[in-house]
Amino acid sequence: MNDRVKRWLEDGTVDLFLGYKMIMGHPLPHCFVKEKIEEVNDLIIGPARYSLEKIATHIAAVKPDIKIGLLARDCNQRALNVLYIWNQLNPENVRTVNVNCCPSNLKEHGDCSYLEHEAAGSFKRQVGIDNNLQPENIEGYGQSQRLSRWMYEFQKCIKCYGCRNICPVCFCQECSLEHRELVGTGALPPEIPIFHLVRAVHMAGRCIDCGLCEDACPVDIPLRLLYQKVNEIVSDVFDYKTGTGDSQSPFNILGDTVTLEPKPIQLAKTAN
Amino acid sequence: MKEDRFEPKILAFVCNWCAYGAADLAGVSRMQYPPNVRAIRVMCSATVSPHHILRALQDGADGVLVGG
Amino acid sequence: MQCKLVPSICSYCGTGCGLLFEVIDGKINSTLPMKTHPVNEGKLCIKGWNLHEHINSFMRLKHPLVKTFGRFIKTDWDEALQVTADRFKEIVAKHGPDSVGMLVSAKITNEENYLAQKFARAVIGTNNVDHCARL
Amino acid sequence: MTVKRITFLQELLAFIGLEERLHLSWISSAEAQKFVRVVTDFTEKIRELGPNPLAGYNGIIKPAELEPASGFGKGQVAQQ
Amino acid sequence: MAGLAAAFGSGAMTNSIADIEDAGCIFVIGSNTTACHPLIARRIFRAKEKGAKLIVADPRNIQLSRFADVAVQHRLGSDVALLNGMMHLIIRNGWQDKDYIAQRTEDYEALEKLLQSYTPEKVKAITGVDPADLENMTELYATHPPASLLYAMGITQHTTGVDNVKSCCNVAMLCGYVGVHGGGVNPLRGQNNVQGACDMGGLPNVYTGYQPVADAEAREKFSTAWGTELPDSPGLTITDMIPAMLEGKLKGLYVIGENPKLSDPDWNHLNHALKELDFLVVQELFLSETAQVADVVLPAASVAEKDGTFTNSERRCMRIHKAIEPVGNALPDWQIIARLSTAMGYQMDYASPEEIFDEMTALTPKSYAGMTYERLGLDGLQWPCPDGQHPGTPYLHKDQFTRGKGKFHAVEYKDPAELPDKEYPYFLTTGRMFAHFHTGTMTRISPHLDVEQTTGYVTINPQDAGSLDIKEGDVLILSSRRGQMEAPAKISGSVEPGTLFLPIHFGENPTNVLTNAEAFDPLAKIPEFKVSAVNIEKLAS
Repeated sequence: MNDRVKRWLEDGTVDLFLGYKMIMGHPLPHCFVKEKIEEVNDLIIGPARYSLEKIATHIAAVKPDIKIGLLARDCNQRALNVLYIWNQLNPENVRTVNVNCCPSNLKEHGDCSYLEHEAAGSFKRQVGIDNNLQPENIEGYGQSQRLSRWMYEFQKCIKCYGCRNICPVCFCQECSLEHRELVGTGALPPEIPIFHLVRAVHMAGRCIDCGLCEDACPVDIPLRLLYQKVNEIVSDVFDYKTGTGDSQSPFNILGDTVTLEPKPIQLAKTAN
Repeated sequence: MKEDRFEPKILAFVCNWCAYGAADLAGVSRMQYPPNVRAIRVMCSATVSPHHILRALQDGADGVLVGG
Repeated sequence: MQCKLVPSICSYCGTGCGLLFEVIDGKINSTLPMKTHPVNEGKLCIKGWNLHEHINSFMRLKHPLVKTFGRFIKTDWDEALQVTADRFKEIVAKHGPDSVGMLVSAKITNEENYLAQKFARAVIGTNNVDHCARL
Repeated sequence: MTVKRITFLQELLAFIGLEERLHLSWISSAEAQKFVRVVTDFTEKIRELGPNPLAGYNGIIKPAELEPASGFGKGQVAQQ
Repeated sequence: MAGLAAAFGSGAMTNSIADIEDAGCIFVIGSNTTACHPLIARRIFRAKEKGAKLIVADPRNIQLSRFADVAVQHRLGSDVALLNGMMHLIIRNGWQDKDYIAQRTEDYEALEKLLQSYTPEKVKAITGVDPADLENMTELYATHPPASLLYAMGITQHTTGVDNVKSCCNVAMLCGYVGVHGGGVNPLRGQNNVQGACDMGGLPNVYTGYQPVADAEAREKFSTAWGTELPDSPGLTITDMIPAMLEGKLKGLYVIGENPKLSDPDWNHLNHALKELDFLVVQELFLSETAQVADVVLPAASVAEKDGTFTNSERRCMRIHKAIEPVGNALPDWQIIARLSTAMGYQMDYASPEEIFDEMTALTPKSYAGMTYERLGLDGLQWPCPDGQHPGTPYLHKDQFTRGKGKFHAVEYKDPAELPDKEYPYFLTTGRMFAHFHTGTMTRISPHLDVEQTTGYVTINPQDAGSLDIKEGDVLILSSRRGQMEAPAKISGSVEPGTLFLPIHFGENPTNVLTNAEAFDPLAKIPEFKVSAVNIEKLAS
């Protein structure tokens, strides 16, 4: 792997390579470049996972023609496919080094145990939702149980927007979650369940089941579970599997002809 | 507040060309239907975003009807 | 093109969450939580996630300002510091060191706090040093 | 498209425990009777389901009134 | 912090943040943790989900109250009475840890005697807390070891702030919860480096590591190290500086990274004081309200533009790294101070913050001595870390208290300085909301945060709103004995009838016009932000 990356950097296949490097005992994402080629010896796969593809979109937004290489687990690969479809990245400018990945419904086998959750505590099992459950388990609860369990989880929300911020396929310039007519502002917890449902609706046809949202949630809301269900419905109703093909999702939230206009998010951010 | 019978609040998104016409006709024909329904006329039922429906439920609508 | 991820600590509340600044071409583009940090374990709150926004703000002060006849005039460091030093010296000479007070800050680093109290005690000669722990 | 989108939302709402509160039907502008029937049936169905449990989440009902009661403290719904 | 130091000998969070997860019971008093310390609230939720009990005592109904096993809304400023009431019940039921009290603490008898009078009925009369709730919360706290007590500014920003803290220490020591994993008395610090600023001697009476300026030996050491004579009497606190300015005793003020115009109580009072100054220097990132009235404004570098260390609530000293060059001509604060000092004739030459850090650690033997930049790494170290091999200290007072024995303080309840009366019938309390920080100099210019709350507001109970015919968004005029201000109403059950809440972040609705500058804790000099009496009326439209 390290030799290949070195070769790519040297012969100009890629201008930079996003991977991980151990820095003071912490595996951190790192951008390898030709000028510091010796650093590539320290390239690791990294037990902690960051959204490298999101960093890549930020780089591409600043310099569209740059050739980017990155380490890609299966989830990264699916995210890349979605980003290609929505014109956030140009597939011709991206090279990947594929590495092992985590188990998911969209992939039968995998050996990255990164997203395996610790066992849920007794109180959470009693009134909330165990993060290790599958959508079928939730459907096993009665209707009012389901509502109160989800509401318990949503009530913990501290509105950090981490689920959105970390999401590799969240790139809209304007976010529905920040539309005050849609979701009320200024209160904790936020308006529930609409805050989470609006995001869930947006995840339809987008979510690539990487689980980073749940991982970034300070209060352990089982978001991945919610979006897995969304994926399941999208697959049943629209016959679309996100991140696997090269066509845009048939689901769009506004109407048949209106599509989201994806723009690099940081244009809005840096303009402030 | 004393309530003998629960009167649901229902929000209906009705298509200008279809269901709204029907509602109009029902009104003109003096047909009786429950007064619980508040209708919002939209140009096409496809313009009803899931967000609108979620917002209605969040704001306390007991049911949402989409009439295409 | 230069891209780096620089580990740092959130400068809002006293929790001290570890985070990474995503720097692209000398500009901080976003803030990411540090996944392996012992305090926050890869999570941040709304303020932490937007830490870079105040750093990038166009409202940041970029030049020393000296008020002359009621208006701020942009100036360079040498002049601003000379004015400050002269005025402090004058006050100390006239009213004694205890007529000067210093408010250090819970927002600056330990090193800077150390220097600031050293400045008050050793340079000015007063123990009138306090900060906003009470607020 | 409308059908699929509404189906999607119906299933999502069902997943978090808000079943049958969203209904879609096709009524042409001539079908006044169908409109009346749909509205009447839907009203009856909602009447059976009872009030929208979300209606109180901005400060009117206590979450403890939702089952399981043991899940919540005695505190009332609060806003920041 | 004075209260903690008096009881234990060390003014800091006794335990670590991660410790909270392993508590058997968590008692949160005077802290809206989900809004102000969200990542600590995470630990509370996790502990709760593992089966810990949660008690929340707050005059407001906060997000955490929803999850609490017992949530009480005691009257503003009645914390001492509530805690004394708890201790009364602990002793009555024999739940106290007798061995711990005998071996590790002193002055227990005086406390026990005082507590006899704090019967649940008396406590109800003062705090409004139902005796059954009091009984419940006491039982949960006393019988689910180890219990972790968390508090924040809701405890300290009172005239009785030190008493409140001492009471918190009393109740924790009574049950033997101090010096154990998962227990402790844990003040949550409001700003990222409050702990560091205190540790570094940013206080009028101490050098680094709390070495008293009045102590000849310590003064001698610093005097030698710094090569100059040092003053021996403690200086003025911020609350003393304001009257000193008015009296003309204080002529010059050097403010670094603070916005006292918005953060200090009684805005009008302070405004006058600042005008009396001959010379005001403000070193800031932005042209804050205070900087606008300064004579010289020095642009400082932000957190991403310099190297250095921060010390968080749990005493963890951590490195920050320079990510970008300072904007424009801004300089890191340490360079500004060093250059200013040199300009004043005292040579300060430092090549990097590391040199400063090393100078500081050499002078701070007990807590920071064992730290170097290399050892800190990215995880940091928790002081005390006295030597180069010491792994840091996750929780304090393990086998003995820093001061030797833990000291009980018999504390009588005292009313807040100002209670509502006919003229000003409402309680006013102040605090933070989740998306903003302090005076908003940093958060309000941040687009994603501003979107959450763009204006100030005042929270009012629906019952009060109803009786005054106030609707959501109506502008209210709030007045107190100090001044008056306007703010739009936000109607919410989060405050009790008769109580109003104002967030502190908004310069155009300067909360501190109303608060009481005369009333502060006699020892800690913390102003009473959390209680004042106000009147409201609706702005005629």
